Amino acid sequence: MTTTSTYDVHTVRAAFPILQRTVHGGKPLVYLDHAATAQKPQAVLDAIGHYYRTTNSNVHRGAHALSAEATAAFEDARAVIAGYVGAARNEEIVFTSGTTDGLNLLAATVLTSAQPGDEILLTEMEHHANIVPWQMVAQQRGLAIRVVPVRDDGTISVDDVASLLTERTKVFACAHVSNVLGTINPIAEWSALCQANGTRCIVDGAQAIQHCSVDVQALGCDAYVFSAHKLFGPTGFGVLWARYDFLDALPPYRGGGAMIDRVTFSGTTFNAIPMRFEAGTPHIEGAIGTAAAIRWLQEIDTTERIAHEDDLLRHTTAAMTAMDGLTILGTASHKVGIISFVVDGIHASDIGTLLDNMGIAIRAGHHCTQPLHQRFGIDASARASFALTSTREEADMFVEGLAKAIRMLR
Amino acid sequence: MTTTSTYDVHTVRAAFPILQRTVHGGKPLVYLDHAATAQKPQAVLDAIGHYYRTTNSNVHRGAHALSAEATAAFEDARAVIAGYVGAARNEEIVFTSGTTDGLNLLAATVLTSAQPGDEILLTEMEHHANIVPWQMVAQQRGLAIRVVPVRDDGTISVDDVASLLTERTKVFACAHVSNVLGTINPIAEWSALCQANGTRCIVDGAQAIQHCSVDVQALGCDAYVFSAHKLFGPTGFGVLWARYDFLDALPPYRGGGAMIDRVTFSGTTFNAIPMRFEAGTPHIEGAIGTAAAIRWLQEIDTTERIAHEDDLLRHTTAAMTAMDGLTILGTASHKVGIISFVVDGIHASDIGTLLDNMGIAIRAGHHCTQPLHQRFGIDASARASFALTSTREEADMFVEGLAKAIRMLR
Amino acid sequence: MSPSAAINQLADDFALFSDWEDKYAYIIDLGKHLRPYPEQYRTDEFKVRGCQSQVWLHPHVEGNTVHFDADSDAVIVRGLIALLMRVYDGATAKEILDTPTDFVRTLGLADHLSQNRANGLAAMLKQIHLYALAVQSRLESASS
Amino acid sequence: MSPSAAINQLADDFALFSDWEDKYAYIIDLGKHLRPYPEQYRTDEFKVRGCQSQVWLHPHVEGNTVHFDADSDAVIVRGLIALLMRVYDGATAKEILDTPTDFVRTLGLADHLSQNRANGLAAMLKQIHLYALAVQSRLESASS
Ligand SMILES: Cc1ncc(COP(=O)(O)O)c(C=O)c1O
Ligand SMILES: Cc1ncc(COP(=O)(O)O)c(C=O)c1O
Repeated sequence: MTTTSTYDVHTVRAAFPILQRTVHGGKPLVYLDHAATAQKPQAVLDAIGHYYRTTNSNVHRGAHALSAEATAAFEDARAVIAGYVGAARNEEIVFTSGTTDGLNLLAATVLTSAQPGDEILLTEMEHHANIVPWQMVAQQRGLAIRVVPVRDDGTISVDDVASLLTERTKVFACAHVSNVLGTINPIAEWSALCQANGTRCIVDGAQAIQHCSVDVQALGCDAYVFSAHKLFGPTGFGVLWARYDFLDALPPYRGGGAMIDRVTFSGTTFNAIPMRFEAGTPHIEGAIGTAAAIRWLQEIDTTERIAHEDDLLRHTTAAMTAMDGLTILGTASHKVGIISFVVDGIHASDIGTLLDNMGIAIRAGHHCTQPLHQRFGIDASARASFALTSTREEADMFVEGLAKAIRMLR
Repeated sequence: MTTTSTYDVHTVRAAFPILQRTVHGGKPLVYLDHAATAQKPQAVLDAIGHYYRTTNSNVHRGAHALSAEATAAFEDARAVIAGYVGAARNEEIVFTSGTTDGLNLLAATVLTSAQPGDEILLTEMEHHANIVPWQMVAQQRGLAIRVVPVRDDGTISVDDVASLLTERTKVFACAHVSNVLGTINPIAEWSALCQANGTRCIVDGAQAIQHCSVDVQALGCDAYVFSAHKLFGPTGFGVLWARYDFLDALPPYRGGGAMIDRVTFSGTTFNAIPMRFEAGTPHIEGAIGTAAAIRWLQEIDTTERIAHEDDLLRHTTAAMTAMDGLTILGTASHKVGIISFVVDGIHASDIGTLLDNMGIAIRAGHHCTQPLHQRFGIDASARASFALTSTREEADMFVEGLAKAIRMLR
Repeated sequence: MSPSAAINQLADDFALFSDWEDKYAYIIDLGKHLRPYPEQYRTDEFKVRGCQSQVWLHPHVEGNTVHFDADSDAVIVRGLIALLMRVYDGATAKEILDTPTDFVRTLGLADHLSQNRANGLAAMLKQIHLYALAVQSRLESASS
Repeated sequence: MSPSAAINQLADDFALFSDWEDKYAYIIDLGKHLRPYPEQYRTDEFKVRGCQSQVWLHPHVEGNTVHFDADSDAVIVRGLIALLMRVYDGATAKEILDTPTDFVRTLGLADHLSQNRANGLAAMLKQIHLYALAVQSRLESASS
């Protein structure tokens, strides 16, 4: 492992209690489903426990010490998250319940002045979370959905993006990283095209946030959303970053406490951002746990961990490419450690079941990307996904297990 | 404490690590802000830690052991919650991110076939979370909002409800328990009126869930929502119960993964309930933590804990009633351990600040009920709220501290 | 063979396997030899919800017994379907209703079948029971 | 008195209090004697966001110094306002901008003032600074 000589994966791995467990009667767990959800380092569990044991209180409300401490920790989390993605101001960070929630918020608020016939541009590789909310608003307002095609290698031609951006395109909503193909899309290029065209560029960062170093200024997009559970943080929490002026001009989404300025039965005025979009008691633990996850991650050298994951990707891809009748979906040169594949005459679910019995957790199905699967003429695929905790040994166990499963199924 | 002779509050209290802490340089914490958020027993912290250390995985998706275990625990939580509120079927339980989210979901989906001029009935004691979402939909669809007045004692006349229900009233949205007045509303009576009138009765159970024994069948309403964080569970999680046929007929709310049946760019079909309303990766930890909170609560005799809280309420109310220039808001005979009050010539926030310095955490402000405060001609009130962990000693410390604060401020 | 006799025989068969590989090799083999599914029933109407892979189930009555055609695009699921068919195919509605559905677990299959797969099975079992229930109540209303 | 001299004097005053009660009694007393707020400025325009209680702030320039009227409906907040006024009222824009806003913390007030209260103060401090900034930049553009 010469490429990752100073990266000590076993130390990083030791931070995750769940990775020590066994399944199916004593087999060590080989967790290769990190694209579905990331595991949590002890630092995150400690932060959650500490919050509830010492600080728990409603935020922005009480006049007492506990509430002040909780509010400080909560707003400190916002600052940590803002810093992590390169937000210009803390107010640009809206807390949501996840990527899905963030995309729904944007779909419901960004197009309120769109006219029938206006267009929303998506890509063929989008997750259902970045399709269905736009379909719902398109249906309500008579908007059209256009789709940028995916090429055989799992990439998208920038010319296709350019030619599908019309003067009616109000929004281009696209994944930073595909959860099936692993492709890292050139968001900076796409954002520039959008900006020149007067189109809002909204990025689904659900997969990118775990693997890439995300800087919203360099990406140049208008909004970026992700889920904490894929960033080693707690479930039920997510982040929406949007450029200040853009966010500030959006109407409210959910109504309730904290998002208001003044409520009367004859009319209500709304609070400033980000509070305007955070109705009700927020997921305080979620914010604090996510900040802990980021702090933990920041202890690790970014370049080295990305190189480590890249090594796993290339090593495993090479071994799989040699396997008979196996096709990898997504062979972009610029991709993260996600390998989706199909095997001639064998159903992905059968592969998943047999690997599971060997202790190896992968995923089988459509991965919430039915249109992408249709584009490749398939119903389902199998997917192995690595994280910074994955090892070469795990990669090899997966490859051997896969070969064995294929033998059993042929 | 003859009325609560077999209820051992000190044992119950010992389950809460945070209640052992001190504030402001060594003063024992007297937490009387349970209406804002409840504290968490060790059993809930253990369940959260256990989930992340042993089971964490995305649910309903993977083909592997971990995902199967997580899904089983997640759906077991649904069954526990369904049982706790008396749901007829597990599918009637939709997981949300909180009361606010649940009310927004209902406001956005229940009135999709309402006609301009149709009416939404609210009460004057509603929390902003049960006002603003209805105002937003009313504005979109040209509906009218009617309001049932609150009487001086903090109760509502059933005749007023009856006379405000017209043939155009599509929804009556009301609190089970007021977060300011403490009043327990006669939901069963109101539901019967609604049913006779063809009006949907939607109940905000945010405050009731911590104090009352909730049985949705006995209440007879159509929907009931609450937040886990007020039921000793984690933040960022909530529950929406709705009668099967009613829920099943509602259109989807948020779009994304899991809530779909089949997605194509030309159109999408939706999943069955409850999944139709649970787009995206859910707050798995939230569900499991909430089930742990309910299991913990079920170990305690309901009648005894309610009697204990009632004793605290009566004891404290009696002492406060004797205080000069102090007015309690909400003197219903049927109320929970929430005491809001104003003191002549003294601002609630000053009382809160001084009590805080004595280690006593209460809340001051409008408690997200500006219309109710307007009705009483005030901007703000102070509020002390008890839980099953509160003690007579704490009640007495509060009363003495309050007397001292008033002395300092006069 | 009655459902309970079939279950006993399955239990005997399964007792012979000492490891998961043999057991799965057997299930896969069963899957490969499942009776072909009539193509005219490969429609949405006969699709069973709740499975990762696709599953079709077409129930019908012949005389006083209930019969099932079933299929899946995943071979392990087909093997499991074959096991279910041994128990249910050709039984009377009453026999089906009298058979406790937890035999999947007691056979020791649940150890090796993930919950998800089991859920797919559970959905199929539910359909089989619902169908038997419908047949039985029709019989009863006809005879009363 | 310059802002820094005022802060030093406040620090000396506060050093005398051995417990929170004395400190608060003093703040409450200051609050009771705050200069009356001109009623014509008790409008939404002059309301400061971010406070639990209501707070009004009316800044204006007289000659080359900046002056503030301020009020709250809560007496402790009025006391804190009175403290701020000692530091800022009548200072030049430049003096205001040169005064580090963390003196509230270094005075030892933050120990006893909850963060929420401090947030209210912080919002007021921010307004004061914004106003001083506006005044200062007008001065500079006029002189350039
Ligand atoms: C009566 C009532 N309704 C609704 C809410 C809103 O609950 P949440 O903030 O958890 O969404 C609250 C709590 O603040 C409440 O007391
Ligand atoms: C690319 C992509 N977008 C969106 C989502 C949805 O994220 P969540 O389920 O956390 O809302 C996911 C994860 O499943 C994803 O991989």
